[in-house]
Amino acid sequence: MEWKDYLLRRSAQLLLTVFFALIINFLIINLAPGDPAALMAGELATKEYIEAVRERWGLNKPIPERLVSYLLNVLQGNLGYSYTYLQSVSTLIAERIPVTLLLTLTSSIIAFFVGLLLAVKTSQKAFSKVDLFVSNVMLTIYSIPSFWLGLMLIGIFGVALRIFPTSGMVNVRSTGSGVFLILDIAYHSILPIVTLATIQVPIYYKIARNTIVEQSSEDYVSTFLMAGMSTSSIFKKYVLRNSLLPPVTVFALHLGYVLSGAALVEVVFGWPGMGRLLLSAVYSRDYPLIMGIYLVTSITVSLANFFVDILYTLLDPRVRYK
Amino acid sequence: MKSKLKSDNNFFYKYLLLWNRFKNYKGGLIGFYLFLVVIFIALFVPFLPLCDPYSIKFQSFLPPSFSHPFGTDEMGRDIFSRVLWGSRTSLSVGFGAALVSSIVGVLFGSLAGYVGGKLDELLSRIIDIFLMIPAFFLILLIVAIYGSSIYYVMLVIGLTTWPSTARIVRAQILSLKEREFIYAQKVIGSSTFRILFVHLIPNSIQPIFANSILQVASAILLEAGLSFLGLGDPNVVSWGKMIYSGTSYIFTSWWIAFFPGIAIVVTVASLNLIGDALVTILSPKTEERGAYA
Amino acid sequence: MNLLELNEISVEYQLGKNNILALSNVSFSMYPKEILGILGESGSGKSTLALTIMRALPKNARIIGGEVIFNGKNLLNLSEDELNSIRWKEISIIPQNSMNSLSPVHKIRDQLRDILLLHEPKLDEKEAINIMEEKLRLANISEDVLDKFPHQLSGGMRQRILIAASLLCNPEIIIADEPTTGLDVVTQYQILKELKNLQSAKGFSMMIISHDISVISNTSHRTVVMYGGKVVEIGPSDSVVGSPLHPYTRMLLEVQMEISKKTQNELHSRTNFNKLHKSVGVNFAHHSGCPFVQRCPFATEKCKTEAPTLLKVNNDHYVSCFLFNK
Amino acid sequence: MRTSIVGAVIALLLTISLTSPLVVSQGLTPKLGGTLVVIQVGDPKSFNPDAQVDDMGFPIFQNLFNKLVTLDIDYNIIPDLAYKWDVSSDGLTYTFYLYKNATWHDGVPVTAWDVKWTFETINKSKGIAYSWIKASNIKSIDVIDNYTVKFILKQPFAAFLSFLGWYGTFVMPKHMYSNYSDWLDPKNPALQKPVGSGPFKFVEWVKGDHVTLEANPNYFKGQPYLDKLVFKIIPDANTALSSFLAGEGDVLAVRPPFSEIPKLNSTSGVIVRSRATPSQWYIGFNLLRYPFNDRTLRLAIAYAINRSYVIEKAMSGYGFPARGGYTSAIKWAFNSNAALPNYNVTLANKLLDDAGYKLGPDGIRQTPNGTKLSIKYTYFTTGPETEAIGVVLKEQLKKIGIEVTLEGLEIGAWEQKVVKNRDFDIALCDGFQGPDPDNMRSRFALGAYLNFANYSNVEYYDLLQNASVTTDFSTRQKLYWKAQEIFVHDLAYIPLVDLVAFYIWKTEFHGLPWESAGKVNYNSYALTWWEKGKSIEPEYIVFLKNNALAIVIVLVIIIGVVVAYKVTKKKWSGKTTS
Repeated sequence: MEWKDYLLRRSAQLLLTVFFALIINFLIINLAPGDPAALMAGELATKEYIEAVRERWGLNKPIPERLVSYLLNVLQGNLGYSYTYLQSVSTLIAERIPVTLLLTLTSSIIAFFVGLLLAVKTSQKAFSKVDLFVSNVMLTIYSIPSFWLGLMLIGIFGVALRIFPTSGMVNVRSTGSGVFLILDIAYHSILPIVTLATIQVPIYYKIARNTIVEQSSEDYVSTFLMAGMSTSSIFKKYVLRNSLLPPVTVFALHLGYVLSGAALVEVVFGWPGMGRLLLSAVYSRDYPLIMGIYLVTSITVSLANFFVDILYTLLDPRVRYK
Repeated sequence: MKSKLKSDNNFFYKYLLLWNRFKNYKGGLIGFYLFLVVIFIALFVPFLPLCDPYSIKFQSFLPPSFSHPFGTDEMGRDIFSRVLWGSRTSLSVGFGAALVSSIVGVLFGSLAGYVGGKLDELLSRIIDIFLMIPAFFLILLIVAIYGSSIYYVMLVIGLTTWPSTARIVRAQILSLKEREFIYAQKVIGSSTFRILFVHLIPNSIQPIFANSILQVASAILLEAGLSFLGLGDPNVVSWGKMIYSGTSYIFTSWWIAFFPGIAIVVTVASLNLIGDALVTILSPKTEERGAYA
Repeated sequence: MNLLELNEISVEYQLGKNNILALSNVSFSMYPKEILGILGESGSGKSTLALTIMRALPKNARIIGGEVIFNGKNLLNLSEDELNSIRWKEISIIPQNSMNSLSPVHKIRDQLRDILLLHEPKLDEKEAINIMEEKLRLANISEDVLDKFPHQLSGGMRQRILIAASLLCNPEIIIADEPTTGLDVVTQYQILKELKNLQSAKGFSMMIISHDISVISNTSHRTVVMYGGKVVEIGPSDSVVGSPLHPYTRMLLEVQMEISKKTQNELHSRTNFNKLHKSVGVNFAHHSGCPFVQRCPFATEKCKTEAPTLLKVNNDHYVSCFLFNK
Repeated sequence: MRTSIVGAVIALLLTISLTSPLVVSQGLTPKLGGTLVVIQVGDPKSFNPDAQVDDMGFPIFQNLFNKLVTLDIDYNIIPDLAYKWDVSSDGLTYTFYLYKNATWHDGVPVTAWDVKWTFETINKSKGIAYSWIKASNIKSIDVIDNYTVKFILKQPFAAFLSFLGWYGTFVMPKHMYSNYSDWLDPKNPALQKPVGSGPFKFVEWVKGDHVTLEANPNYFKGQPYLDKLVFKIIPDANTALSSFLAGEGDVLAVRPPFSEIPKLNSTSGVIVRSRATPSQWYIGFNLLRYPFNDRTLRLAIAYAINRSYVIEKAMSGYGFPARGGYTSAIKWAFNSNAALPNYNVTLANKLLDDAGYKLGPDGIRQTPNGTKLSIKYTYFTTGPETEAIGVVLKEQLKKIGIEVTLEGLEIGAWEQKVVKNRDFDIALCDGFQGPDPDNMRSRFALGAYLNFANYSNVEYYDLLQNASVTTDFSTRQKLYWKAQEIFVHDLAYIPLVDLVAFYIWKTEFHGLPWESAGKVNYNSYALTWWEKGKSIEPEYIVFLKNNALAIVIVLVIIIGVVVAYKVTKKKWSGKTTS
């Protein structure tokens, strides 16, 4: 019963969050200076012509009316039509999602395991020189702007060494199919994934290392030690298992940013993902598209939070439903 | 160790203690010294014998040399001088944003924590909502369409990153307000305002301190990201913007994008090293362990 | 005959650049089938003592001298493997009870079985469970807890599980480190009583470590009083509590009486608790002189420069104080 | 030194233009097959070519669709769907005769009815060309027969044909659209999978990545040589460049950073050509605001701007200093006598001193009204040059005591602030000023939406208005020339730079649109072919052709040997016999 209540309350909270995020975004966008109609009309347009464009897209109506009709449409699952692509916003977004996920998911998973592995290696000698060195190196990596790192990788591997392609997702000249297409995409995605993964490794490393170090001095470790268990068995059987939750949580929370987190790297690598779609939508004042992307990203972030909370209550029974 | 005998409530003494413990963290110390260098540059750059960072009088695309240690950019500006001047922009955006974020965060957090009840519920919900809005996209949108002066950038970053501060402060206030000295203040009839601003907030500052330093670091990165998308303030020298314009010339003139990037890494890393050391020191776990031994 | 003998044990901690002496030349013995109480406030080194015997000191601690003789062997010289065969099988510990004395994400069953199988690898699943259930019954707790996680249990139940765990391999010595801390008075009383009964039934030796003089006086046959990492008084419990010799032991008893005069409410009030602890701060920094010199009402110049040694005052009652050094 | 750099760049531009690939391709015959990959900046918006401004879709539409007439690389009007046309002497009636074998990609013939529908819909649904072809000026569109169509105008409109050949005037398939009331109805499949009449057919559009077209074997002007035409989308100039260099593209239609051009030019297998385009960067003053309504101030600013220096610093030297009141790229309309003030700081300072703009203690002038002469330069952030121009202006105007701060805005916000609210001091703008000087009227004249300076000289307006209805060429030219004199006198706008367009492609391709003046529109790859393709003629003929000289030499040698043999044999036999 308690569980059901909790789930209900948490879901209501989720909806409320998304709803407010939506309204905030709508207002920010629609109250902004600038007229999408004038942009759509082009430079040599007459005033009469601009007015016609405005009317076509319903931009001549007052903002509250637009807000209400937008909300009603969203409730029916209709995100509207993009001004610039003349296509339904949901189709446009749906097309970009897998493209972005390829980068973000892969890199997050790689970063998670690399970070965890490094943490396991160094935390067993916590506070040793190696551990401190790795920790500080990680902090430094954490300080690198992703776009700059990408740019430098392009400079080294794309331009100087010519090992990797510098942009795009496929080689258009010989667009293969089947396995070749997959290989081609994989090849093009290596540099952006490396960039994204590098930036994220420190996040997982840090949380995993700190947790392991913290767990290694927990009371149960000395209990088992005094019970005659070897340090390595304690580490494998107990410390590691106890240390998994925080990194997994961080990973899950990061999943909330799978759609929006790679925008800068997408720009650097010419990757046709969500980030670039948003940028082009902002620059062409494609209001429905901007709104749609915001809605989808807000939902993913909220959902990730939601699932983390739910998972927590399932995985770690210490957590009570609050 | 003798410190215990002295007053625990002496504000400055607390920070001296903090420093004494901080000194033992090598990474933090390195970060601190690096940061002193950056601050020094930012403060005294007008008095250094440098070229005018805005002057376009030199030849464009000069590679690094003795007279231009970092070369010149596409318009013939001295990059060395621009990198040094850029520290001012980055630091002011970083600290400005962190300040805004701290002020808003402390206000919201302490109100929620102290008043409690319905107000706490409401404010916590607002904090949650703000935490779940993808900040970078929001900042990007606002700066793109509303304008990109650095004050604006500061304000927008600050106003979108305050919830994490608010959370920490709220938790801090919640635990502090049950303490005897606050109870004593209530008994002697101090006003809520006084209790909040004279007693509670100053005593919950330390944990925010570490968080704020990390926020400065992330604000600097955010500003660089915005400038990299061409959304920086054109009237100041900004590292992100330099990388943005250097992107166009990465094939022939790598130095244009390279040096400002290094500057960002150094500055942000120094802050992260300090912040990380502080977080370690200030976390209750560490304190416990220290007492145990 | 001594079952366990501690000779001149010294342990220091490294804290930053400072070395802090936690145990300084601690010597005493434990007889078979007795309950030995170790009394001391926090920071007196009593927990360090337990960890030293088990050789489970934290990484920043170092044993700088002394020996722990058990069955003619110095535990401090044993290899890790040899030691592991003695741990739990011969000497087990009821660790200081806390939320995390057991792993929070594993079931009680798994944790107990892991410990048991370490020492009895030949047991099959059923035998193991039988043993576990038997020990749980001994500790007066139902077998249902086997399928629970530690956090699902109350403090008293967890304590009982730890007791059951310590009994798993029928050791000769059980060290109980603050077995009743954090429990309510009723549970405290029950658990102490059960421990006492178990001891007399099973005939093992037990070392009870506590800061609470009443816990020690109610259970132990003999009492060791520690202060500042040194043994200041040893003797039969009746004698130590009835006619304390060392100024510190006397002070402890006075505080105890003062507290008992106060109301229950105040006893539980954090303030008072904190105040007590604050006023009994310990200075580790000294290396010469009596550790108690700063708070001793009878301190002389001599106490500051010279360290007193344990001196027999009467039958089995020893004290380390110049007052008795006549 | 500055002049020498500009000189060097101009020299380079000339050599680039002179080393024409025609020299290379001479003597070669077109071959069939191959894929041409054009790297361009962005996605098309949709595939309705007439509904919306769509600069990214336009080069694709130019290959998918046809107009009645079109413009070649020199902005000359050439036939497209209409093989000929008549204009009545009063300039009111235009009759177009269509190719009879033109079909849509689905096989339906292209007829006069399609033309009538297209232009009526442009009028009704406010297509993008509505403004410039003056759709409301069209009195009627009469279908004479399936292949003849007549446009009757209300008033003469001299630039009508030019604008018909330009933008937003593609003839669209009526049968694909007539079932939908709205030609932008998202349900219409033609918006995503267009049916055109042009040399290439649509294959696929992967948004953000590429658009693929294939050869239309039934093209009414003959099948194109290429098999496939791909428009690869790379928004970032550097990545575009590196992809091009890495062989991922054949035509680089994303302008690379200026600094890369010399390098590209010396890359083997790559050709760089440049030409002046009818586009300009210009600044406009807010004439509604003091002190910018003072012509002396504007004149002083015009004198203070060194346009060559702007080009050198902000555009790495690529561009031509603007010279007068209109782009010099439309040669017949450009009046070289209506010159802009030449860089002269001393004169600028003197003008300001005389007009009462006193230098303040901080080195910044004050207006006669006593306000500080600190002005804002408002630009849109579409590329790095817009800001760079501001940086140069800031430095140059500092020399005459004017302080400039930069205000960069996203283009929508710029439009709102500058064009709509007139809330600016000076603003930068650019734009295409062709294909006909009538463009000036929609850009700078009284009542034009884009006339953000609020330039309202009635004489200028009248001259342009007259010119637009004048059919006589030389009268028209004189009117435009006069208008330019007024324009450079008033200086509501100061043109800064005539833009240079770069054509960058792989040497292995020939017959590109800019090499095919007079034959195809300036984006059409209908005549483009690939060196490594299959020959049109049988292999052996090609072999013979390519090796003619060798064959002749071999033959000559063989004949020589035979003759020599015969001769010597004779001699020998003669000897033996003798």
